[in-house]
Amino acid sequence: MSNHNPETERVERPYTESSVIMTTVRVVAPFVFTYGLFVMFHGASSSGGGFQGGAIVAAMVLMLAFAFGIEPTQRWFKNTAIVLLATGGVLAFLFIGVGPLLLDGTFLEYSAYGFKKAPKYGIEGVELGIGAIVASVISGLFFAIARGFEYTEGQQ
Amino acid sequence: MIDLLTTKYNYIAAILLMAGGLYMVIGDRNLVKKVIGMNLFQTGIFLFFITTAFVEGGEPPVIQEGVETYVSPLPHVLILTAIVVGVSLTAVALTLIIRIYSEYGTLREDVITEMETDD
Amino acid sequence: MTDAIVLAVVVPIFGAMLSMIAGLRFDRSGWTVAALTCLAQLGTALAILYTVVQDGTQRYELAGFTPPEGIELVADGLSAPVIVLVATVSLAVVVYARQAGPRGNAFYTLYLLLVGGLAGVTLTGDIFNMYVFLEITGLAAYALVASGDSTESAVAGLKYLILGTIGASLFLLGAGYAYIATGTLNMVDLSEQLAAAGYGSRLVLGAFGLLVTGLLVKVALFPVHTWQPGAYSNAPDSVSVYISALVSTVAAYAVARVLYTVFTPEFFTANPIAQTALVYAAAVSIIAGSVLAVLQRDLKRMLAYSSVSQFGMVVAGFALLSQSAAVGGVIHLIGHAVLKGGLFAAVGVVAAQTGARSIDEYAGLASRAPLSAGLVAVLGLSLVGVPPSVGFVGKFYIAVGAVETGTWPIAAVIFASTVLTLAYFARIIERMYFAQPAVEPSSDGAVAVDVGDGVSADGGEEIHSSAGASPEMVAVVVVAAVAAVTLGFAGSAIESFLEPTLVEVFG
Amino acid sequence: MSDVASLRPLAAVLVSAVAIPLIVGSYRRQNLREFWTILVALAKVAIVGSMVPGVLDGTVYVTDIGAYVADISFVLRVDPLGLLFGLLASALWVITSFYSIGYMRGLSEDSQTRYFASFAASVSTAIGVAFAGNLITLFIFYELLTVATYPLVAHDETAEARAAGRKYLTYTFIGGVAVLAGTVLVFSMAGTTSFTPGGIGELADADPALARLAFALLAGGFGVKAALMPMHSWLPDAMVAPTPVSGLLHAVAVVKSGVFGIARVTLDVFGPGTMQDLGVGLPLAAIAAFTLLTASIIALRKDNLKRRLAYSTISQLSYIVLGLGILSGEAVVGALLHIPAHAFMKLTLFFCAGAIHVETHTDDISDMAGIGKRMPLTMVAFAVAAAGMAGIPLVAGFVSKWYLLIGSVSAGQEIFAVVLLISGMLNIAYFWPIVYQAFFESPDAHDEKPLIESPFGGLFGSESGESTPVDGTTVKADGGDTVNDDDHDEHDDADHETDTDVDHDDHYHHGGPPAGGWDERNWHGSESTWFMLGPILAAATGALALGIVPATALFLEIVQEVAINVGVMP
Repeated sequence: MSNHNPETERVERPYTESSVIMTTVRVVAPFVFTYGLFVMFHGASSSGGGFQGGAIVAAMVLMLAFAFGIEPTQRWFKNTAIVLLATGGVLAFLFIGVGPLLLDGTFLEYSAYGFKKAPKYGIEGVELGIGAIVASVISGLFFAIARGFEYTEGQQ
Repeated sequence: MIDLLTTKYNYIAAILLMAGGLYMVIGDRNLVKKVIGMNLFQTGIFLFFITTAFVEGGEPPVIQEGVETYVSPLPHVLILTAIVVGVSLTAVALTLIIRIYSEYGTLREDVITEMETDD
Repeated sequence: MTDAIVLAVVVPIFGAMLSMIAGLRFDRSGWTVAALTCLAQLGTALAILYTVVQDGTQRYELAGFTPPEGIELVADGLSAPVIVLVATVSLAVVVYARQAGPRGNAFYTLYLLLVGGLAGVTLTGDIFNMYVFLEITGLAAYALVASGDSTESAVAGLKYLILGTIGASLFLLGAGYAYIATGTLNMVDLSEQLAAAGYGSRLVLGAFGLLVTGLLVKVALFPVHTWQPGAYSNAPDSVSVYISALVSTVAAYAVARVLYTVFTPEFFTANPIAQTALVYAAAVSIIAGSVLAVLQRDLKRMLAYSSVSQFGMVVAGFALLSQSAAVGGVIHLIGHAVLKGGLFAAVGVVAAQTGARSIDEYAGLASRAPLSAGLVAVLGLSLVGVPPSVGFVGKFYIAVGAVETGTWPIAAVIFASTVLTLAYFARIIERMYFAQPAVEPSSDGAVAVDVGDGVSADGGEEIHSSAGASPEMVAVVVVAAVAAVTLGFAGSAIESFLEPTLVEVFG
Repeated sequence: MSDVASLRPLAAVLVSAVAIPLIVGSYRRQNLREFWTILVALAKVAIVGSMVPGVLDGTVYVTDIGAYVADISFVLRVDPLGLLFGLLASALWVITSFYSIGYMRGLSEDSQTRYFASFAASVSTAIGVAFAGNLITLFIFYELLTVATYPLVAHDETAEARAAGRKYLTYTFIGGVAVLAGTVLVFSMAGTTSFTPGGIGELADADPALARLAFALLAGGFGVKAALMPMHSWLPDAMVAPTPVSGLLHAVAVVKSGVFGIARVTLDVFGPGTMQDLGVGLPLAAIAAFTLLTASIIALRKDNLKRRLAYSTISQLSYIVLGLGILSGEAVVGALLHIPAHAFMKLTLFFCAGAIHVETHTDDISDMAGIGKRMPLTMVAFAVAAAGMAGIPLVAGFVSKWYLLIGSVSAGQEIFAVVLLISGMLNIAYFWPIVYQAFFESPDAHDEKPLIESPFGGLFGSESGESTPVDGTTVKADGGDTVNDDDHDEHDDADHETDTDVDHDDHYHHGGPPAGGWDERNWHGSESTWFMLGPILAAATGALALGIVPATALFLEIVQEVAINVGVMP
């Protein structure tokens, strides 16, 4: 919102704080986050998974942004954090997947890890990774689109 | 005809979505609407895919006690992936549109083409 | 060594993430990461090739699930050469981009993602997986095309995105049809189940039509090529080199996969019309692409239309369903990648050296930039099909296939394509060597040419650096030119390498 | 015949290719650059010559580089037929190299380095054409020859030269496509493309319609370079090239590679027997006979010396094709013998034309009255070669034409004998005036030449149908005048005007005798440099040797060997 050009014809609606919304969000947010994690972890054994869970977590970020303003939220959830979370998710997926190769298994063959319930933990790890990717990418896209664009010359 | 409408309505819906989407992509000059059309088109395909997974009398594909028939889980998984892909595509498309708008100041394809040839 | 198959896909994606993370701390780390990643990937690709040469086709089951339930990666005679091609070109373009580049870490992240996507399309044995990788490829390619500085590049990227998505969606729909008809998505399993479902079945026919049409959009065959000239010519030079060399190439490889592995020649025996339609579409593309290329004034656009024509040839080679033609298709696929990538690289070098981008500006280039002019000439003549270069070998095999199968009109078009290609390349060669520049270049190497719309916004940027072409950029073009000739002598080797796989297909 | 693996064929091809980087590398030092050219030319002729005794004893030298495409080897074989062309090309390259140096320096041409490099490449590929062991290898070198000679044709960098280059590329590449198509057909029918003296056996059993198509494609494709009508028109246009190039194109490499290709196709691919069965010899001979007469008649009307020689070439090449079409033993011998015979004679003629151009900037025959005084040795050589062209005994042309005549009569095709005789007379008709006016007339007193100067038949233009018979002279890029008699119909006059504006004004002046007539030069070579005179005399001597002592001049022996191998001679 900051680099909004006054020349635009769009009507400027300054952000107003609403204590009802802020309080509600403050209360709900941890539960939403937990629910997101729950959905991610459940990818291994029932319906659920990283995509859905990640989307829920991202929804929480969006909710915070709407309640407290996009700027403050972004200061809290920095671009660096988003990148680290996204790449970290992919890397987690890759490492968990490549791990069995070192143990004479094939890619993503969790049972090669050898410990009890290895496939379950393997899938959960991967789902967490995917959740991190989805959550961070959606938040990142949201921030990117919210940022809008800068006007250049030759504007009509 | 009625028979077709009542039994194959899912296909008809999918086809309508796809046709409408394709029409928007081809016919509409506005770039954002083109992207919306593209999304509609994809949605039609997703719908088509998902509805084919339905098995008469099937339950959701989560293993439960006392359930024999499940609907096919595979299309859901696949379409989930496809939806993610679609979201990413839309995001990239919107990013590009933002850039185009900031450079040309318009979203109309014909105007942009005109400006490009004028340069 | 079969782990190399999965590593060939995983390594570039890993590299992409690394480049992104490193980008948070170090501004210029992208190139190093990309170079190392591509080097590693080349290693895996060579390992794949070696294993296939030694032990034949390799199948790799992911997560220990056996196909058709599990997803598998396949390295056979068809995919092994393509993965080596992908790895080699990727490394070469990274070298090229060091100086020519977009330089940001974002560029290299997208680039490595694209490499991973291409490797995935090449190696996958599952049709839905192929869709996913096609879309990864597409996504990265759209973004890369749009990463150019010029205003047109964003428009070209969006156009590419919309058409590419439609193509991929058609492919997905086709996969859906095939899934409904058979209940499987594994390619080998599909081929059996499709046969069981009956080749006359409308579902199967629909699946064929949608899958192939979707892929042909990505290959950019006439008349669904419209995204391609803009994308090739408005992208930054390094990106042009890469996507012209690989993106359509891998899509054309996917066509071969779908034709040979999924539908098998028996499908075409049952439905001759399908083959006829495909072959004639390819023939039309050969002619139309050449005609459009002749009309162009901008060199990159001309090369782009030339690809429309050349891919017509490749698809014709695959669709003729004769073993010779298929060998020719693969050789031309590889050859065209080397030649067209080399040509785009050469165009970038010339632009960096002299600022020339339109055909008119190439007048007298031989005296200004003799080495570059020579390289353009060698690569161009190879594309025309002057023996013993690789351009000739592919054409020869395809022609033999056309004659063997008795498809005379196609044979005529293929033979004529030499002259069609000559029609647009002779102009350049003549201008470079036997014409005087219309406007003398000023002393600092920049060219003050006022020819039409030749120099676009990004052309202006190049002008300031007369020594803009680094030795490694030139070296990449030299390697391409040398490869164009030496690969010409590899025809028989490639043929014998492909033989086991193709014998399986054609019986 | 026994095959011997040897690297000599490969060495013969590569030796001049090796010279290219040397020539390009020493572009700053003219003398060194020319030294490389000469050195390599001599090395090449030595290598080729070293194989002559072996080949005559029935040895075939083979370099097999391995499978190239579809199990077809990339193979070089020096058999008698290949040796015939290879020996000719390498021997004449030596002569042409010396001459080129004299010519290029005499005119201080631009881009000499490119010229000499392309020249070396052309000869390298021509030797490749000669030694190719199968159709694919032949095709490779055939196409490379096109590419290598293109810079020579377009050398002048004028609009006219570029147009000629374009035309040359277009014609020869279309021809190349036809050759490739024919090759693929042969390969798919016979499963091999290796040259087999007497023909590939499998072709005899193949589908006759396809076999005829293959023959038509191959003969037509090679026919483009052999300038068979109606595919000849690139050749006169290519006359804008420097004269040594014309010599190379006409006498040594390009057109001869086309003719040689036809010889390979008739003798070693299809073979006389199969050709008889397919009935393709007669049409080929008929086309050749038509070309032969028509080109001779057109030549009569050409006032530009090089163009007249060009049409003469078109006509003479058809002698060779005619002999190959007739297919009787003597006809084949005559045809093949005409390859070197014509090469020596035509090279002499072109060198003379070039020498005249360098020394006096005269290109038109009508300006050459009395030039024998100015350039006595040159014109004597010219007279000798011209006599040979017409088939006067004691010069090379007589021997080959004699064989051709006997061959056509003994094959029962007397009509072709009649054609040959008529053509002989036409040859005299278009060469004799040149010789006559050179020695026995003077610029201010010479006879009318109604055949050239009046409208043809009183009504029509010449074959190009120009609408304005005499509208003064337009100026050619290479400095001479040309009356409007040239047949480059596709270049309009605007082209010519821009030519002269652009460049080459360094030697742009009107040719013809200086005021006061030609000055007289002595007979010791003061008329020109020995760089040019030497090659002229050498080539003329070669033509005489072939005519006076054909039996010991090597080529007849080789030709007879070929004829025995393919089975048309006992």
